[in-house]
Amino acid sequence: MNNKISVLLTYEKLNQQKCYDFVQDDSCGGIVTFTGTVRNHTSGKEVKQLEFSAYNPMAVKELTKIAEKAIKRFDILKIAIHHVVGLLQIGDIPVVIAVSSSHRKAAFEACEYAIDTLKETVPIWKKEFFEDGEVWVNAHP
Amino acid sequence: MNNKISVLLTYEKLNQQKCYDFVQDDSCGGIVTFTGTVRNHTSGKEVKQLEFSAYNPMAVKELTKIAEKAIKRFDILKIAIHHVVGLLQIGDIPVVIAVSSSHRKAAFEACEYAIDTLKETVPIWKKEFFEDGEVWVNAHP
Amino acid sequence: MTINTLFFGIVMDITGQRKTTLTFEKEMTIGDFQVYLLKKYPGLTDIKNFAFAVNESYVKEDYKIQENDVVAIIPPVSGG
Amino acid sequence: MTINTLFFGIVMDITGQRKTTLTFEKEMTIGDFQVYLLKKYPGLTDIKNFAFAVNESYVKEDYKIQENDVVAIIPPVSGG
Repeated sequence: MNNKISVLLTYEKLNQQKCYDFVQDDSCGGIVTFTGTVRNHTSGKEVKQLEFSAYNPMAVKELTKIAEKAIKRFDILKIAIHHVVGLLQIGDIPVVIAVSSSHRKAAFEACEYAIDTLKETVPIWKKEFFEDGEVWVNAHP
Repeated sequence: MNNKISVLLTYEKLNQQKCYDFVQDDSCGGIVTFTGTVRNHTSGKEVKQLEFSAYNPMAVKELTKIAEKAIKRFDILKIAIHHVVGLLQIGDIPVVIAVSSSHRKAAFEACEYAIDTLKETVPIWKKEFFEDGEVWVNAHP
Repeated sequence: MTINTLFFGIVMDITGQRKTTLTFEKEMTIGDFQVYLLKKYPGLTDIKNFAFAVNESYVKEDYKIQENDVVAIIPPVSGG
Repeated sequence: MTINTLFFGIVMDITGQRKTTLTFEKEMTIGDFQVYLLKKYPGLTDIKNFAFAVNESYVKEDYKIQENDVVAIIPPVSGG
Protein backbone atom coordinates (compact mmCIF):
# COMPACT_ATOMS: atom_id res chain seq x y z
CA MET A 1 0.00 0.00 0.00
CA ASN A 2 2.76 2.45 0.98
CA ASN A 3 4.23 2.82 -2.48
CA LYS A 4 0.79 3.79 -3.80
CA ILE A 5 0.20 6.64 -1.36
CA SER A 6 1.94 9.95 -0.77
CA VAL A 7 0.59 12.06 2.10
CA LEU A 8 2.18 15.33 3.16
CA LEU A 9 1.33 18.09 5.62
CA THR A 10 3.92 20.80 5.24
CA TYR A 11 4.83 24.37 6.16
CA GLU A 12 6.54 24.76 2.76
CA LYS A 13 5.11 25.75 -0.62
CA LEU A 14 3.42 22.82 -2.39
CA ASN A 15 5.01 21.36 -5.51
CA GLN A 16 2.39 20.17 -8.00
CA GLN A 17 4.99 18.47 -10.18
CA LYS A 18 6.08 16.34 -7.22
CA CYS A 19 2.50 15.04 -6.81
CA TYR A 20 2.25 14.37 -10.55
CA ASP A 21 5.60 12.56 -10.63
CA PHE A 22 4.61 10.40 -7.65
CA VAL A 23 1.41 9.11 -9.24
CA GLN A 24 2.68 8.91 -12.84
CA ASP A 25 3.22 5.34 -13.94
CA ASP A 26 3.97 3.80 -17.32
CA SER A 27 0.94 1.54 -16.92
CA CYS A 28 -1.51 4.38 -16.27
CA GLY A 29 -3.60 6.07 -18.92
CA GLY A 30 -4.54 9.27 -17.17
CA ILE A 31 -3.99 11.48 -14.16
CA VAL A 32 -6.63 13.68 -12.53
CA THR A 33 -5.45 16.51 -10.29
CA PHE A 34 -7.33 18.84 -7.97
CA THR A 35 -5.50 21.97 -6.95
CA GLY A 36 -7.03 24.27 -4.39
CA THR A 37 -6.24 27.97 -4.73
CA VAL A 38 -6.75 30.81 -2.28
CA ARG A 39 -9.64 32.98 -3.45
CA ASN A 40 -9.59 36.76 -3.19
CA HIS A 41 -13.14 36.98 -1.84
CA THR A 42 -15.67 35.25 0.44
CA SER A 43 -19.34 36.21 0.23
CA GLY A 44 -18.36 39.41 -1.54
CA LYS A 45 -15.73 40.47 1.00
CA GLU A 46 -12.13 40.89 -0.08
CA VAL A 47 -9.77 38.35 1.51
CA LYS A 48 -6.26 39.67 2.23
CA GLN A 49 -4.59 36.41 3.22
CA LEU A 50 -5.36 33.27 5.15
CA GLU A 51 -3.84 30.89 7.59
CA PHE A 52 -4.21 27.14 7.94
CA SER A 53 -3.55 25.42 11.24
CA ALA A 54 -3.94 21.72 11.95
CA TYR A 55 -3.91 19.05 14.62
CA ASN A 56 -0.83 17.81 12.82
CA PRO A 57 -0.48 14.13 13.77
CA MET A 58 -4.23 13.48 13.50
CA ALA A 59 -4.44 15.39 10.20
CA VAL A 60 -1.76 13.15 8.72
CA LYS A 61 -3.63 10.06 9.99
CA GLU A 62 -6.93 11.25 8.48
CA LEU A 63 -5.26 12.15 5.15
CA THR A 64 -3.73 8.68 5.08
CA LYS A 65 -7.12 7.07 5.76
CA ILE A 66 -8.61 8.97 2.82
CA ALA A 67 -5.80 7.86 0.52
CA GLU A 68 -6.11 4.23 1.64
CA LYS A 69 -9.88 4.24 1.21
CA ALA A 70 -9.55 5.78 -2.25
CA ILE A 71 -7.17 2.99 -3.28
CA LYS A 72 -9.54 0.33 -1.91
CA ARG A 73 -12.77 1.79 -3.21
CA PHE A 74 -11.79 2.94 -6.71
CA ASP A 75 -9.86 1.25 -9.50
CA ILE A 76 -6.88 3.58 -9.28
CA LEU A 77 -3.11 3.09 -9.22
CA LYS A 78 -1.68 5.80 -6.97
CA ILE A 79 -2.78 8.85 -5.03
CA ALA A 80 -0.95 11.85 -3.58
CA ILE A 81 -2.59 14.24 -1.07
CA HIS A 82 -0.47 17.21 -0.02
CA HIS A 83 -1.73 20.02 2.22
CA VAL A 84 -0.12 23.20 3.50
CA VAL A 85 -0.24 24.71 6.99
CA GLY A 86 0.76 28.30 7.72
CA LEU A 87 0.11 31.69 6.14
CA LEU A 88 -1.00 31.83 2.48
CA GLN A 89 -1.51 34.69 0.03
CA ILE A 90 -4.09 35.02 -2.78
CA GLY A 91 -3.37 32.52 -5.56
CA ASP A 92 -1.30 30.26 -3.30
CA ILE A 93 -2.04 26.54 -3.24
CA PRO A 94 -3.33 25.02 0.03
CA VAL A 95 -3.93 21.52 -1.35
CA VAL A 96 -2.96 19.26 -4.26
CA ILE A 97 -4.56 15.86 -4.87
CA ALA A 98 -3.32 13.75 -7.79
CA VAL A 99 -4.72 10.35 -8.82
CA SER A 100 -3.52 8.00 -11.55
CA SER A 101 -5.56 5.25 -13.12
CA SER A 102 -5.98 3.08 -16.20
CA HIS A 103 -9.58 4.21 -16.40
CA ARG A 104 -10.14 7.93 -16.22
CA LYS A 105 -13.62 7.67 -14.70
CA ALA A 106 -12.16 6.03 -11.59
CA ALA A 107 -9.50 8.74 -11.34
CA PHE A 108 -12.13 11.51 -11.49
CA GLU A 109 -14.28 9.77 -8.87
CA ALA A 110 -11.39 9.07 -6.51
CA CYS A 111 -10.03 12.62 -6.77
CA GLU A 112 -13.43 14.15 -6.04
CA TYR A 113 -14.00 11.68 -3.18
CA ALA A 114 -10.64 12.64 -1.67
CA ILE A 115 -11.19 16.41 -1.69
CA ASP A 116 -14.82 16.08 -0.52
CA THR A 117 -13.79 13.84 2.38
CA LEU A 118 -10.78 15.99 3.25
CA LYS A 119 -13.08 18.99 3.68
CA GLU A 120 -15.32 16.97 6.01
CA THR A 121 -12.97 15.01 8.23
CA VAL A 122 -9.39 16.27 8.30
CA PRO A 123 -8.63 18.45 11.36
CA ILE A 124 -7.33 21.50 9.50
CA TRP A 125 -8.73 24.99 10.13
CA LYS A 126 -8.72 28.02 7.88
CA LYS A 127 -8.75 31.58 9.18
CA GLU A 128 -9.53 34.32 6.67
CA PHE A 129 -8.10 37.80 7.15
CA PHE A 130 -10.13 40.75 5.89
CA GLU A 131 -9.40 44.47 5.95
CA ASP A 132 -11.48 44.78 9.13
CA GLY A 133 -10.90 41.53 10.97
CA GLU A 134 -10.52 37.79 10.79
CA VAL A 135 -12.86 34.80 10.74
CA TRP A 136 -12.51 31.07 11.36
CA VAL A 137 -14.18 29.55 8.29
CA ASN A 138 -17.23 27.28 8.92
CA ALA A 139 -17.05 27.84 12.68
CA HIS A 140 -20.31 29.73 13.12
CA PRO A 141 -23.86 28.55 12.42
CA MET B 1 -15.51 34.10 -24.51
CA ASN B 2 -12.00 34.12 -25.99
CA ASN B 3 -10.19 35.06 -22.80
CA LYS B 4 -11.83 32.09 -21.06
CA ILE B 5 -10.66 29.45 -23.55
CA SER B 6 -7.24 28.19 -24.57
CA VAL B 7 -7.19 25.56 -27.33
CA LEU B 8 -3.98 24.19 -28.80
CA LEU B 9 -3.07 21.45 -31.26
CA THR B 10 0.69 21.25 -31.40
CA TYR B 11 3.64 19.20 -32.64
CA GLU B 12 5.62 20.24 -29.57
CA LYS B 13 5.75 18.75 -26.06
CA LEU B 14 2.81 19.85 -23.90
CA ASN B 15 3.40 22.16 -20.98
CA GLN B 16 1.06 21.40 -18.06
CA GLN B 17 2.09 24.53 -16.19
CA LYS B 18 1.01 26.66 -19.16
CA CYS B 19 -2.52 25.17 -18.97
CA TYR B 20 -2.62 25.70 -15.20
CA ASP B 21 -1.42 29.30 -15.50
CA PHE B 22 -4.02 30.06 -18.18
CA VAL B 23 -6.98 28.91 -16.07
CA GLN B 24 -5.67 30.12 -12.71
CA ASP B 25 -7.54 33.17 -11.49
CA ASP B 26 -7.57 34.98 -8.15
CA SER B 27 -11.34 34.56 -8.02
CA CYS B 28 -11.27 30.76 -8.46
CA GLY B 29 -11.27 28.28 -5.63
CA GLY B 30 -10.01 25.21 -7.40
CA ILE B 31 -8.54 23.78 -10.59
CA VAL B 32 -9.19 20.29 -11.94
CA THR B 33 -6.74 18.88 -14.47
CA PHE B 34 -6.85 15.77 -16.63
CA THR B 35 -3.54 14.67 -18.10
CA GLY B 36 -3.44 11.79 -20.55
CA THR B 37 -0.33 9.64 -20.50
CA VAL B 38 0.89 7.09 -23.04
CA ARG B 39 0.43 3.61 -21.59
CA ASN B 40 3.01 0.86 -22.05
CA HIS B 41 0.43 -1.79 -22.92
CA THR B 42 -2.89 -2.37 -24.71
CA SER B 43 -4.86 -5.55 -24.03
CA GLY B 44 -1.73 -7.12 -22.58
CA LYS B 45 0.52 -6.27 -25.55
CA GLU B 46 3.54 -4.05 -25.02
CA VAL B 47 3.30 -0.70 -26.78
CA LYS B 48 6.62 0.69 -28.07
CA GLN B 49 5.46 4.15 -29.09
CA LEU B 50 2.50 5.82 -30.71
CA GLU B 51 1.62 8.46 -33.20
CA PHE B 52 -1.24 10.94 -33.26
CA SER B 53 -2.42 12.48 -36.51
CA ALA B 54 -5.31 14.88 -36.98
CA TYR B 55 -7.48 16.70 -39.45
CA ASN B 56 -5.85 19.79 -38.04
CA PRO B 57 -8.23 22.68 -38.81
CA MET B 58 -11.32 20.62 -37.99
CA ALA B 59 -9.72 19.26 -34.80
CA VAL B 60 -9.09 22.80 -33.60
CA LYS B 61 -12.71 23.71 -34.40
CA GLU B 62 -14.06 20.69 -32.51
CA LEU B 63 -11.79 21.34 -29.51
CA THR B 64 -13.02 24.94 -29.46
CA LYS B 65 -16.65 23.75 -29.56
CA ILE B 66 -16.01 21.53 -26.53
CA ALA B 67 -14.41 24.39 -24.60
CA GLU B 68 -17.27 26.76 -25.47
CA LYS B 69 -19.91 24.22 -24.52
CA ALA B 70 -18.14 23.51 -21.22
CA ILE B 71 -18.17 27.24 -20.37
CA LYS B 72 -21.87 27.46 -21.25
CA ARG B 73 -23.01 24.27 -19.59
CA PHE B 74 -21.03 24.30 -16.33
CA ASP B 75 -20.41 27.02 -13.76
CA ILE B 76 -16.69 27.34 -14.54
CA LEU B 77 -14.34 30.25 -15.11
CA LYS B 78 -11.78 29.11 -17.69
CA ILE B 79 -10.77 26.02 -19.62
CA ALA B 80 -7.62 24.98 -21.50
CA ILE B 81 -7.55 21.98 -23.86
CA HIS B 82 -4.15 21.20 -25.37
CA HIS B 83 -3.47 18.15 -27.57
CA VAL B 84 -0.33 16.85 -29.26
CA VAL B 85 0.11 15.48 -32.77
CA GLY B 86 3.15 13.48 -33.83
CA LEU B 87 5.21 10.63 -32.38
CA LEU B 88 5.04 9.99 -28.62
CA GLN B 89 6.96 7.67 -26.29
CA ILE B 90 5.73 5.84 -23.16
CA GLY B 91 4.94 8.32 -20.35
CA ASP B 92 4.58 11.25 -22.77
CA ILE B 93 1.51 13.46 -22.50
CA PRO B 94 -0.92 13.53 -25.46
CA VAL B 95 -3.52 15.75 -23.82
CA VAL B 96 -3.95 18.22 -20.96
CA ILE B 97 -7.32 19.67 -19.92
CA ALA B 98 -7.44 22.22 -17.09
CA VAL B 99 -10.61 23.81 -15.69
CA SER B 100 -10.94 26.50 -13.02
CA SER B 101 -14.06 27.22 -11.02
CA SER B 102 -15.39 28.69 -7.80
CA HIS B 103 -17.19 25.41 -7.16
CA ARG B 104 -15.11 22.32 -7.44
CA LYS B 105 -17.99 20.04 -8.45
CA ALA B 106 -18.51 22.07 -11.63
CA ALA B 107 -14.79 21.88 -12.42
CA PHE B 108 -14.77 18.08 -12.05
CA GLU B 109 -17.87 17.73 -14.23
CA ALA B 110 -16.59 20.09 -16.93
CA CYS B 111 -13.18 18.43 -17.08
CA GLU B 112 -14.70 14.95 -17.40
CA TYR B 113 -17.18 16.22 -19.99
CA ALA B 114 -14.33 17.71 -22.03
CA ILE B 115 -12.16 14.57 -22.13
CA ASP B 116 -15.17 12.28 -22.76
CA THR B 117 -16.37 14.46 -25.65
CA LEU B 118 -12.86 14.89 -27.06
CA LYS B 119 -12.56 11.11 -27.31
CA GLU B 120 -15.88 10.92 -29.20
CA THR B 121 -15.82 13.84 -31.61
CA VAL B 122 -12.40 15.36 -32.26
CA PRO B 123 -10.80 14.11 -35.52
CA ILE B 124 -7.54 12.88 -34.05
CA TRP B 125 -6.26 9.34 -34.67
CA LYS B 126 -3.88 7.24 -32.62
CA LYS B 127 -1.67 4.54 -34.11
CA GLU B 128 -0.02 2.14 -31.68
CA PHE B 129 3.30 0.55 -32.56
CA PHE B 130 4.01 -2.94 -31.20
CA GLU B 131 7.07 -5.18 -31.58
CA ASP B 132 5.31 -6.99 -34.44
CA GLY B 133 3.27 -4.31 -36.15
CA GLU B 134 1.03 -1.30 -35.82
CA VAL B 135 -2.68 -0.70 -35.25
CA TRP B 136 -5.05 2.24 -35.70
CA VAL B 137 -6.84 2.38 -32.34
CA ASN B 138 -10.66 1.93 -32.42
CA ALA B 139 -10.70 1.44 -36.20
CA HIS B 140 -11.84 -2.17 -36.29
CA PRO B 141 -15.09 -3.67 -34.99
CA MET C 1 -19.80 18.04 -59.88
CA THR C 2 -16.35 18.08 -58.34
CA ILE C 3 -15.83 16.71 -54.81
CA ASN C 4 -12.55 17.24 -53.03
CA THR C 5 -12.11 14.26 -50.77
CA LEU C 6 -9.77 13.91 -47.76
CA PHE C 7 -8.67 10.62 -46.17
CA PHE C 8 -7.33 10.19 -42.63
CA GLY C 9 -5.98 7.47 -40.37
CA ILE C 10 -6.86 3.94 -41.43
CA VAL C 11 -8.85 5.27 -44.41
CA MET C 12 -5.66 6.85 -45.74
CA ASP C 13 -3.96 3.45 -45.43
CA ILE C 14 -6.83 1.64 -47.21
CA THR C 15 -7.12 4.10 -50.09
CA GLY C 16 -3.39 4.71 -50.30
CA GLN C 17 -4.06 8.44 -50.63
CA ARG C 18 -4.27 11.55 -48.46
CA LYS C 19 -6.74 13.17 -50.83
CA THR C 20 -8.36 12.89 -54.23
CA THR C 21 -10.67 14.88 -56.47
CA LEU C 22 -13.71 13.02 -57.78
CA THR C 23 -16.11 14.17 -60.50
CA PHE C 24 -19.74 13.13 -60.84
CA GLU C 25 -22.46 13.88 -63.41
CA LYS C 26 -25.34 14.16 -60.96
CA GLU C 27 -26.02 15.61 -57.52
CA MET C 28 -25.23 13.43 -54.52
CA THR C 29 -25.99 13.19 -50.84
CA ILE C 30 -23.39 12.03 -48.36
CA GLY C 31 -25.30 8.71 -48.26
CA ASP C 32 -24.91 8.29 -52.02
CA PHE C 33 -21.25 9.20 -51.76
CA GLN C 34 -20.71 6.60 -49.04
CA VAL C 35 -22.19 3.88 -51.31
CA TYR C 36 -19.84 5.01 -54.09
CA LEU C 37 -16.77 4.97 -51.82
CA LEU C 38 -17.52 1.48 -50.47
CA LYS C 39 -17.64 0.19 -54.07
CA LYS C 40 -14.46 1.99 -55.11
CA TYR C 41 -12.53 1.02 -51.94
CA PRO C 42 -13.93 -2.33 -50.73
CA GLY C 43 -11.38 -2.33 -47.87
CA LEU C 44 -13.49 0.34 -46.18
CA THR C 45 -16.03 -2.32 -45.17
CA ASP C 46 -13.47 -3.59 -42.63
CA ILE C 47 -13.76 -0.41 -40.57
CA LYS C 48 -16.15 -0.29 -37.62
CA ASN C 49 -17.88 2.81 -38.89
CA PHE C 50 -17.07 6.21 -40.30
CA ALA C 51 -18.48 9.68 -40.31
CA PHE C 52 -18.32 12.52 -42.83
CA ALA C 53 -17.33 16.14 -42.49
CA VAL C 54 -17.98 18.82 -45.08
CA ASN C 55 -15.82 21.93 -44.91
CA GLU C 56 -14.60 20.90 -41.46
CA SER C 57 -17.97 20.23 -39.84
CA TYR C 58 -19.75 16.92 -39.29
CA VAL C 59 -22.71 16.29 -41.63
CA LYS C 60 -25.47 13.66 -41.76
CA GLU C 61 -26.24 11.20 -44.57
CA ASP C 62 -28.91 13.43 -46.11
CA TYR C 63 -26.56 16.38 -46.65
CA LYS C 64 -26.54 17.36 -50.36
CA ILE C 65 -22.96 17.81 -51.48
CA GLN C 66 -22.26 21.18 -53.13
CA GLU C 67 -19.82 21.97 -55.93
CA ASN C 68 -16.25 22.21 -54.55
CA ASP C 69 -17.18 20.98 -51.09
CA VAL C 70 -14.28 19.49 -49.18
CA VAL C 71 -15.55 16.13 -47.95
CA ALA C 72 -13.51 14.34 -45.26
CA ILE C 73 -14.01 10.70 -44.38
CA ILE C 74 -13.63 10.41 -40.60
CA PRO C 75 -12.81 6.91 -39.34
CA PRO C 76 -13.38 6.20 -35.59
CA VAL C 77 -11.45 8.85 -33.69
CA SER C 78 -8.99 7.99 -30.91
CA GLY C 79 -7.55 11.19 -29.52
CA GLY C 80 -6.85 11.92 -25.87
CA MET D 1 -8.99 10.89 36.51
CA THR D 2 -6.69 13.12 34.50
CA ILE D 3 -7.75 14.24 31.01
CA ASN D 4 -5.28 15.98 28.74
CA THR D 5 -7.32 18.33 26.59
CA LEU D 6 -6.30 20.03 23.32
CA PHE D 7 -7.97 23.07 21.78
CA PHE D 8 -7.78 24.12 18.11
CA GLY D 9 -8.98 26.88 15.81
CA ILE D 10 -11.84 28.93 17.18
CA VAL D 11 -11.97 26.77 20.33
CA MET D 12 -8.42 27.87 21.12
CA ASP D 13 -9.53 31.49 20.75
CA ILE D 14 -12.59 30.95 23.00
CA THR D 15 -10.72 29.13 25.77
CA GLY D 16 -7.58 31.23 25.40
CA GLN D 17 -5.49 28.05 25.64
CA ARG D 18 -3.82 25.51 23.35
CA LYS D 19 -4.17 22.76 25.97
CA THR D 20 -5.05 22.08 29.56
CA THR D 21 -5.06 19.19 32.01
CA LEU D 22 -8.32 18.57 33.86
CA THR D 23 -8.88 16.27 36.80
CA PHE D 24 -12.17 14.57 37.73
CA GLU D 25 -13.25 12.38 40.60
CA LYS D 26 -15.49 10.04 38.60
CA GLU D 27 -15.48 8.32 35.20
CA MET D 28 -16.80 10.28 32.25
CA THR D 29 -18.03 9.72 28.74
CA ILE D 30 -17.29 12.18 25.96
CA GLY D 31 -20.94 13.30 26.28
CA ASP D 32 -20.41 14.10 30.00
CA PHE D 33 -17.18 15.89 29.16
CA GLN D 34 -18.95 18.01 26.55
CA VAL D 35 -21.54 19.13 29.13
CA TYR D 36 -18.69 20.05 31.48
CA LEU D 37 -16.85 22.03 28.79
CA LEU D 38 -19.95 24.00 27.78
CA LYS D 39 -20.39 25.08 31.43
CA LYS D 40 -16.74 25.95 31.89
CA TYR D 41 -16.45 27.81 28.54
CA PRO D 42 -19.91 29.25 27.73
CA GLY D 43 -18.48 30.81 24.54
CA LEU D 44 -18.40 27.33 23.01
CA THR D 45 -22.18 27.49 22.51
CA ASP D 46 -21.56 30.01 19.70
CA ILE D 47 -19.90 27.37 17.54
CA LYS D 48 -21.94 25.48 14.95
CA ASN D 49 -20.91 22.10 16.30
CA PHE D 50 -17.83 20.27 17.40
CA ALA D 51 -16.48 16.77 17.44
CA PHE D 52 -14.08 14.95 19.73
CA ALA D 53 -10.96 12.95 19.05
CA VAL D 54 -9.25 10.71 21.57
CA ASN D 55 -5.60 9.89 20.94
CA GLU D 56 -5.90 11.26 17.39
CA SER D 57 -9.02 9.36 16.33
CA TYR D 58 -12.62 10.55 16.21
CA VAL D 59 -14.86 9.13 18.98
CA LYS D 60 -18.60 9.21 19.63
CA GLU D 61 -20.43 10.63 22.66
CA ASP D 62 -20.63 7.26 24.44
CA TYR D 63 -16.85 6.74 24.48
CA LYS D 64 -15.64 6.27 28.08
CA ILE D 65 -12.61 8.43 28.68
CA GLN D 66 -9.59 6.53 30.04
CA GLU D 67 -6.88 7.78 32.41
CA ASN D 68 -4.37 9.94 30.52
CA ASP D 69 -6.34 10.00 27.28
CA VAL D 70 -5.54 12.95 25.05
CA VAL D 71 -8.92 14.47 24.19
CA ALA D 72 -9.04 17.01 21.36
CA ILE D 73 -12.00 19.30 20.74
CA ILE D 74 -12.45 19.55 16.98
CA PRO D 75 -14.43 22.59 15.80
CA PRO D 76 -15.84 22.52 12.23
CA VAL D 77 -12.92 21.76 9.91
CA SER D 78 -12.13 23.90 6.87
CA GLY D 79 -9.11 22.43 5.11
CA GLY D 80 -8.66 22.18 1.35
